[in-house]
Amino acid sequence: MLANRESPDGGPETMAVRPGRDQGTAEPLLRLIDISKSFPGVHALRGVSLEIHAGEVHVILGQNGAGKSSLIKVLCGAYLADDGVIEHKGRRIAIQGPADANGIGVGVIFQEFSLAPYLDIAQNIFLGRERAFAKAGIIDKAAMHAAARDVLAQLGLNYDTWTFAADLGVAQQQMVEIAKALSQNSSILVMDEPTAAISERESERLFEVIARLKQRGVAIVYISHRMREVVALGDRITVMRDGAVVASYRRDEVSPDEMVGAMIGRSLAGLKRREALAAGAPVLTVTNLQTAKLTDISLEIRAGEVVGLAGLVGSGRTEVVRAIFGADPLRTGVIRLDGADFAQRPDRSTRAGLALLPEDRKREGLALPLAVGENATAAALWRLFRRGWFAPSVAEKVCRNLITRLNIATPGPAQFVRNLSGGNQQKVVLGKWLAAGSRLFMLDEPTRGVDIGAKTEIYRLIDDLAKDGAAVLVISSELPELIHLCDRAYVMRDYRIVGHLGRNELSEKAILDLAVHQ
Amino acid sequence: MKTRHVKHLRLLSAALISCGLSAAPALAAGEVIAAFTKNQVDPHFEGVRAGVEQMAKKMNATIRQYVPTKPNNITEGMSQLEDVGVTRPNLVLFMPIDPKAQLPTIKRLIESGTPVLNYNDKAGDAPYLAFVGQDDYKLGYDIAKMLFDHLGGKGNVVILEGIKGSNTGDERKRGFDAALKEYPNIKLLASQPANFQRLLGLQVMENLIQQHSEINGVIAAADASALGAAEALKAAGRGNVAVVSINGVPEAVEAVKNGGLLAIAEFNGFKIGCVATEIGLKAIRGEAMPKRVVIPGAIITKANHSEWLVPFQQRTCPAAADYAGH
Amino acid sequence: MTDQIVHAALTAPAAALLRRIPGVTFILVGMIVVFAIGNPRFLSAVNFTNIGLQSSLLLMLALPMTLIILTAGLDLSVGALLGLCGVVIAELLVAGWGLPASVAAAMLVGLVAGAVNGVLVGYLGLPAFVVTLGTMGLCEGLSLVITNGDPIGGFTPALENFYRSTVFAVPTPVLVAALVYGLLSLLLYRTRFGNYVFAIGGNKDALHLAGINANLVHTGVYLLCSLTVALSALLLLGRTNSAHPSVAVGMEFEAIAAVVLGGTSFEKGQGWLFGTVLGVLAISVLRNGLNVLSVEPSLQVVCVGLLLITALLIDRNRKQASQNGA
Amino acid sequence: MTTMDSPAPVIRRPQQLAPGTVAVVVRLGLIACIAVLLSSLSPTFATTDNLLNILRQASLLFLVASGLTLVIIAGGLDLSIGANLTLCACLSAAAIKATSQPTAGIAVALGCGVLVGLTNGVLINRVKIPPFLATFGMLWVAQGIAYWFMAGQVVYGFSPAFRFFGSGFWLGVPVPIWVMLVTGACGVIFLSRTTIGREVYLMGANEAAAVLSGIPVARRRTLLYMVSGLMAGLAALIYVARLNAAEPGIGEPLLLPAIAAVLVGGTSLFGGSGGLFRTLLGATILTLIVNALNLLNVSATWHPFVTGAIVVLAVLADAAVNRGARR
Repeated sequence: MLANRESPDGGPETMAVRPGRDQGTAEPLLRLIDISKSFPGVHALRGVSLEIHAGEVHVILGQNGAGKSSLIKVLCGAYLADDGVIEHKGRRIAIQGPADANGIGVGVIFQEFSLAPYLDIAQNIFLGRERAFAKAGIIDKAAMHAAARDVLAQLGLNYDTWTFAADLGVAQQQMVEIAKALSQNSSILVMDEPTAAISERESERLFEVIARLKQRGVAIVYISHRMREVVALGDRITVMRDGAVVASYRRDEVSPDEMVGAMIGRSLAGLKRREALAAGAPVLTVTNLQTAKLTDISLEIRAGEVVGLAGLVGSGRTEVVRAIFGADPLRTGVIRLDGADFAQRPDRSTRAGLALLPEDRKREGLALPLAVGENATAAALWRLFRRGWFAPSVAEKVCRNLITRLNIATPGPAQFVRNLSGGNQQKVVLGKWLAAGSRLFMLDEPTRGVDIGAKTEIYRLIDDLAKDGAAVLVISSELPELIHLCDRAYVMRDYRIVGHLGRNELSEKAILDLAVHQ
Repeated sequence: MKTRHVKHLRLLSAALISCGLSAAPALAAGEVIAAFTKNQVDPHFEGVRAGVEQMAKKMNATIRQYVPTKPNNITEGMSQLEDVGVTRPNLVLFMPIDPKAQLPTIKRLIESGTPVLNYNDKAGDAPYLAFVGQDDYKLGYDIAKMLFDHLGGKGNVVILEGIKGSNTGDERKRGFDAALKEYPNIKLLASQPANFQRLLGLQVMENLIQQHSEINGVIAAADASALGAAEALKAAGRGNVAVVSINGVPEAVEAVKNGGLLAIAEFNGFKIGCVATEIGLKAIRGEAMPKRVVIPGAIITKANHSEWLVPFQQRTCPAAADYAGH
Repeated sequence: MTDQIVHAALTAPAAALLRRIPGVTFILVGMIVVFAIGNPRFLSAVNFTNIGLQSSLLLMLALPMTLIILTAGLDLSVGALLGLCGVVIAELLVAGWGLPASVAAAMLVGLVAGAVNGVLVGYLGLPAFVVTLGTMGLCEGLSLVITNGDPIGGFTPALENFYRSTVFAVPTPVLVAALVYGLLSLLLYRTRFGNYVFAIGGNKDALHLAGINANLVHTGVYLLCSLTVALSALLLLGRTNSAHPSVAVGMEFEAIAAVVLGGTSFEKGQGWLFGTVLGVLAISVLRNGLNVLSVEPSLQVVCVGLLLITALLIDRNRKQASQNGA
Repeated sequence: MTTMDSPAPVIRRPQQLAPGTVAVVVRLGLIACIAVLLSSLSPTFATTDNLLNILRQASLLFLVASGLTLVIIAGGLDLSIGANLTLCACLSAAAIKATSQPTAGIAVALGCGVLVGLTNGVLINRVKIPPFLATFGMLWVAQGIAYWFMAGQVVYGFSPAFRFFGSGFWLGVPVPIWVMLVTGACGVIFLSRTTIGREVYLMGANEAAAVLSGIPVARRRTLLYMVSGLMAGLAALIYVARLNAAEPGIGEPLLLPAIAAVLVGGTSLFGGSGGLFRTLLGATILTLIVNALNLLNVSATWHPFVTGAIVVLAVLADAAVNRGARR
């Protein structure tokens, strides 16, 4: 085992765990018993048991890295559980691949989209189920598009079904994804944070649909960490933490505070809101920045500050940091570092002291085929070897220091980075920028896909950075995380900054009110 | 956005038009001749083109050259024949890259009323105006015999063949083999394809040198392979091995002069080009012309080499009458 | 994409329609105008026949290649495989097997080659470039070994007669290519398989999650390509009237170039089957037009390169323009 | 989507060899096997002359493949090397003839190679044409210019001083082999001991991550295509000096063998792994096989088939090794 974290002390024992509390009232549609799944360095699921009943919304609540996504992947056949039993209508079954999951009527709305960019909306909605429209192998396009329009109409949408998925915005893609799952007439519908990217109005539609589906007897597994939705939708709520179920309630017997308590758990309970530090001089000032997508972005970050950048998925948060870093071209606007202009090009930004931790670690953060050492020094080669001559011994020393400082669980710098757990991979990305000596850290979803242990360490690191006088900009979809970390936050909607919240104004409600179009 | 397109299109068409214009023939009086050669690599064909150009100029005709963009590419050669059918030249001078493949196309070209003269390589049976070329078999036979006599009728030799399946290559090989039969004491160590290429000639020879400790003579189907082989032999300290080849491009003749090659059987592209053009033009102008002209090939040695050292462009076309009746 | 264009034509403003059309269309139109001005015979029926014949074989390779490129792969072995299948058919015909049996044997060869490519790429996830480069070497080598480097001729004239026949003045090969286009576009745009081809290039995991055996479909695309190539060997034999081991080597690069010219991208499953027709036509029209205008041979070579670069340059600029305009 | 790339199970061998090391060892083993086999079958194989002959032929292939190796490690592809070599050879030979200064030829060859490489880089970076097509287009352009420039002629006959680079010996070893060793050593040092070299691997392994790590990927890429062109220019000089002639058909047949040498050496077309020493081994293996077939009197028609088989085997072997390493 690579993981060196101590397992969170006693969560399951101390919290009120009431599994199978309603046994006997109804036979569950699907029952998961003691499901476990591990990857190198991390136990993604530890003995998870869950009951899914027809006509109920079962909310699974948990922070990033709690194991929700892994659970879904086991359900839909993308992962094969190492251990445990799955019962469907009381009969023991095995889910060994997506086909098995489809066979028992599991439909999934993925958080990471499963659309093919150059198939149109109708083709995407019915991908894998074209047979229904085929006569002698030839697809009846008219029928397929009519059916697609019907499904979209259920969601109150009037999209042109001939549009390629590639030409849709994030919110539209999310809605198509929802339509795709709806069209499957699944008996069990899994929704992984379906509202992360869509507007209030679209969310309302979705909730109406969910209510209708419930009446039809569909079982819904709804994953979220937005308390409002949980309270509004959930018939049954299961809280997960660190790969295990820590609590299970019926809606009427629990308060939101109790759920948050269970979700955060003891290990984080001691971690109160980050203390504010005295902010120093402005490090980054952005004035009227405009790119192909963004309009009129102005913001300022001072030394010693942790500033949040909130908004729905697809609201332009990532684009802002990419533009500041110089990864996307600017149209107009001024970006100053310590009051001075600098060239908007990633290599210049790096040398000027900017750091960008990208949202998608595997695609943009790490060179997965390479070793920890090669990745950890990737952004610092210019700084460590100013004459251009590379010395393996120096690089290794730097890397070993980082491994110690960040507590990265790896046998050594030579280990391939793809063999590390998500949390340790993320620490390597952070380490890359520590080695580069950066002063302005832009962290895009720093705790996505990271387990609780690593998450606390990342929080502590962010705090340390601020204490050392660095400026930090944090993007996160997890509102409690933003509130915990940030001194203040900018909120984005439709590629603009729509508001600024000071330390005392920061709350989930305040952020959502700004982020979601009313 | 629109203006940008227009600009691009305008640039492009300007470029294409200027390409077209620069290549279009000056509107001289006289016939238009389409002359085919096999590639832009081998100087032999440059000799052919030079001969054709010179004679055409002399006889007041215009030449259009057709060469496949990829050396010896059969399908491209066929396309060019088809396309020439569209431009309807007064005369086509044609050498096949592959006779079997191209024969049907050439037949249809002739049927459509375009006179075609076959030169350089035989192109199968079709109603050509005439054939102008050399006897590859005899060239192969003569040069092999010359080498064997030089070796005193005994010794070890290797053959560097041409491109398999090409008329030229196969005929020459047949000539080598025929000569070989007449000399029982000449031992053939190896016969490998060098595809008329220099680098392949060099590398095949390098490997053969390792394999065989005693090589007395090398027969190459073309100058380029012979020159490559001679380089290999020289580098291995076996400069005394006698190398002979067929063609007689100036570079190879210079090597004969310097002793790098022993002798070359003359396969004279320049003469072929001249004579083919003259006969073709005269034939379409209504003169009676021989149907078959085989230009004899001399054996180029140190003793008589100077005639072939002259660059193609500075040579003077012989009169077709000199060869008629051969 | 055809659907999208038809749909856009019915519903969207003209600008949106224009944006969907690949840049090569403009070049194609531009070239036709320039060539027609340069030589009015360019627009003659004979020349259209030529362009049709010269395009048909390349089209037969480029059409299935489009499907492969849509899956974010490529197949370098098609040229060599085409040659090999031609050799197999010819060899067996000469051996007296009869046409159906010979073609069946060639199909079997295609099946094996496609299966090797497909399994290594689809199931093992090896890079298509490397895998198909290997099978290319194997196919080319095998045809050399079978023929010993010599072309094979003298088989049934039926193939040539078929190739040269016409239906209502349209050459049969053109109709064959059109038929293949029709079948493939039916397959690509109206069947499940077609949807999965786009999905593999765009998001193979999504296809897998939809419960489809994505690897099998992926393999199927390579099989389909190799089988089409095996059938195309009949056209090749009809055209060249003989089988050469390496006659079609290098055609794979032109096929790939044609596909990309037509607006199909190596990424994300973005592409358009009809674009490939345009790409093939652009290459054929360029080569034909340069011949008809008798452009200097060496300039022809440069023009092919410039066509590629210019077309992609235009696409790039339009893409940028539309992004900036958005 | 990242849902499917499930991390591998928790098995780790304590003293695991890096896949790169395994690849090199396997190839050295293969060379040793062929060598042992051949020396028992053919008395001429193990002679110094024959071994130097093999290495000299391999050195020419290596030079063409070396620049390509760098480009491939960085995740690119250069199909223009063959035509570039042709163009460099023709221009430099003409320059030497015109000035009777070998230095002029060297300058022209290297300059021309770099210029073609620079054009490739610009087409790929600025115009965003995929490397496959940009370099394929340049192949035609360079080849066309060479045809036009040479007009069917051959430039031949160079001074012994210049020819020394191609056919001379130093300390009993042919000069091309020295050139191979020196450029190989420089390349290995470049890749492993310079920051740019390390960046090449990073950008090959994940270009997006390299950009976001502040590596000037576009400039590095242009540099690599220029180096690839430079190597084509250098190879052109050696070829001209070796053949004592320059003709416009010289480079085109070298492209596929060069790619094969890179792949047989074990540099992955996925980018991010590989090295020049491996390409050296790959070139040696390919040359050795042809030499072996000759010594065993196997007909030359088998050469392409055997070469193709070697490429497929090498790819399969590397896939197996990498799979093993991932578990």
